Amino acid sequence: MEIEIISFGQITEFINNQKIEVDGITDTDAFSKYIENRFPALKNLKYKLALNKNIVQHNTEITNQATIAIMPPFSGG
Amino acid sequence: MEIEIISFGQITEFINNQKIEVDGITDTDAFSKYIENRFPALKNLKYKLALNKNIVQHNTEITNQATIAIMPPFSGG
Amino acid sequence: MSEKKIKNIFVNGPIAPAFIADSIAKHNSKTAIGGHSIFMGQVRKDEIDGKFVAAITYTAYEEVALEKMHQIREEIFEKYPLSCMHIYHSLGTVKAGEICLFVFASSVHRKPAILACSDVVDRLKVELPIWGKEIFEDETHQWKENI
Amino acid sequence: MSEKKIKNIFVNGPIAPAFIADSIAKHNSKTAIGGHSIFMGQVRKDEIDGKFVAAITYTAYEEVALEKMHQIREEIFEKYPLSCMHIYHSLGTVKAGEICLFVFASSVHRKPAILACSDVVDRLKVELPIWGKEIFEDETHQWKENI
Repeated sequence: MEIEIISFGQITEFINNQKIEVDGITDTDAFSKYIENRFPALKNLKYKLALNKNIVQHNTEITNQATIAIMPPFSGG
Repeated sequence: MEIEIISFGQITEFINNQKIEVDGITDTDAFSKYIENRFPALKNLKYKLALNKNIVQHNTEITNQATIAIMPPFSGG
Repeated sequence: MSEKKIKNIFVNGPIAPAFIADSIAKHNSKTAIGGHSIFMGQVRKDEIDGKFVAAITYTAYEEVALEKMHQIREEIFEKYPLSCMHIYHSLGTVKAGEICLFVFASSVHRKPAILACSDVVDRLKVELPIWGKEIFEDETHQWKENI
Repeated sequence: MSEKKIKNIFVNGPIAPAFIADSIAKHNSKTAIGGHSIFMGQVRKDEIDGKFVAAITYTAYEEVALEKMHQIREEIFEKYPLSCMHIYHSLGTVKAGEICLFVFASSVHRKPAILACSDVVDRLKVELPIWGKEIFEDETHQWKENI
């Protein structure tokens, strides 16, 4: 399954935008585990995900060709 | 005793600025009675007085040459 | 209050948007400020008994109003940690759609500025001896009342 | 939501006082409005570990931010009787002392405008995917955090 990952804010400093080919990641909880494992610096951040431009509020199914944004705490205003 | 009367807002429409020569008006309560008697239209208005540029909060002594402002409800802003 | 400097708040006629812009621009050098709160009162073209308000003419007991405003200012500065606060009120004629009141409070974080601005507007409407005479399109008038 | 028109809120660089003045002046014809409430965020020259913030560079997940802002807007209009509301947020670099956020709410009477403006500011800080990178005078940086 192909997932496009995009990052924002300070997360851009250690995760580049990229496409990954993975198997067995079927929901956003599984994605979080995967990405925290690959980028341990994420564990110290209260990041949020957006799946196909919807901010993820609770565990959500991921389908092929999904775009997942990894977003650090917001600091606009 | 001489008192200078100045009026504001809608009160200017029936009380002109004027100096009056009166006896026996020694405090602002007495002045209110006097002026309401002379200008009964005042009785329908929640007016306030200012004695020598101080807004009158409670009955206050009036001395000779006082300036008393008669002010209808404020409507600034 | 040993040393008190009474600021003038009155401007003749409406408060121009360009005046407000200048006032904002002047804060550019005050780099400790993080938040500005502005309130502006605008004259409404209210319909009363089939007639429309064309303008409001403001008069004030100026010295008393400025003294009172000074006192409110001091109380507001004691209550909130403000960087600065500016207040302007029109005298004379302000047409419907024009600005008659401009309150501008600034602080390091946003909350004090917002609360102070709102507080000042509430207080000045009630406490300052200012009167608005609503002039209708047919040149009759009625005296405004703050509810 | 059958018909929704997503408004853009983003402007490149700082929000100029003249832009704010234009925005105010445009309300001159909206003669039902009695009160305008404005909030402006200004970049602070904060001192952090002996270094001063020279500017903040803002980035956003633009589409998601605009969609979310649209939703907040609709909720605010349901909650308060507003005449209109305008929101602008900077992207890119805004120097210390410059304006990065401009929220402008108007209503017939003053309270709804004041409450809506304050509400929107609170919400957009928490809910919009926007990030501020504080650039120090020596060109190092740290990522801003809304507390």
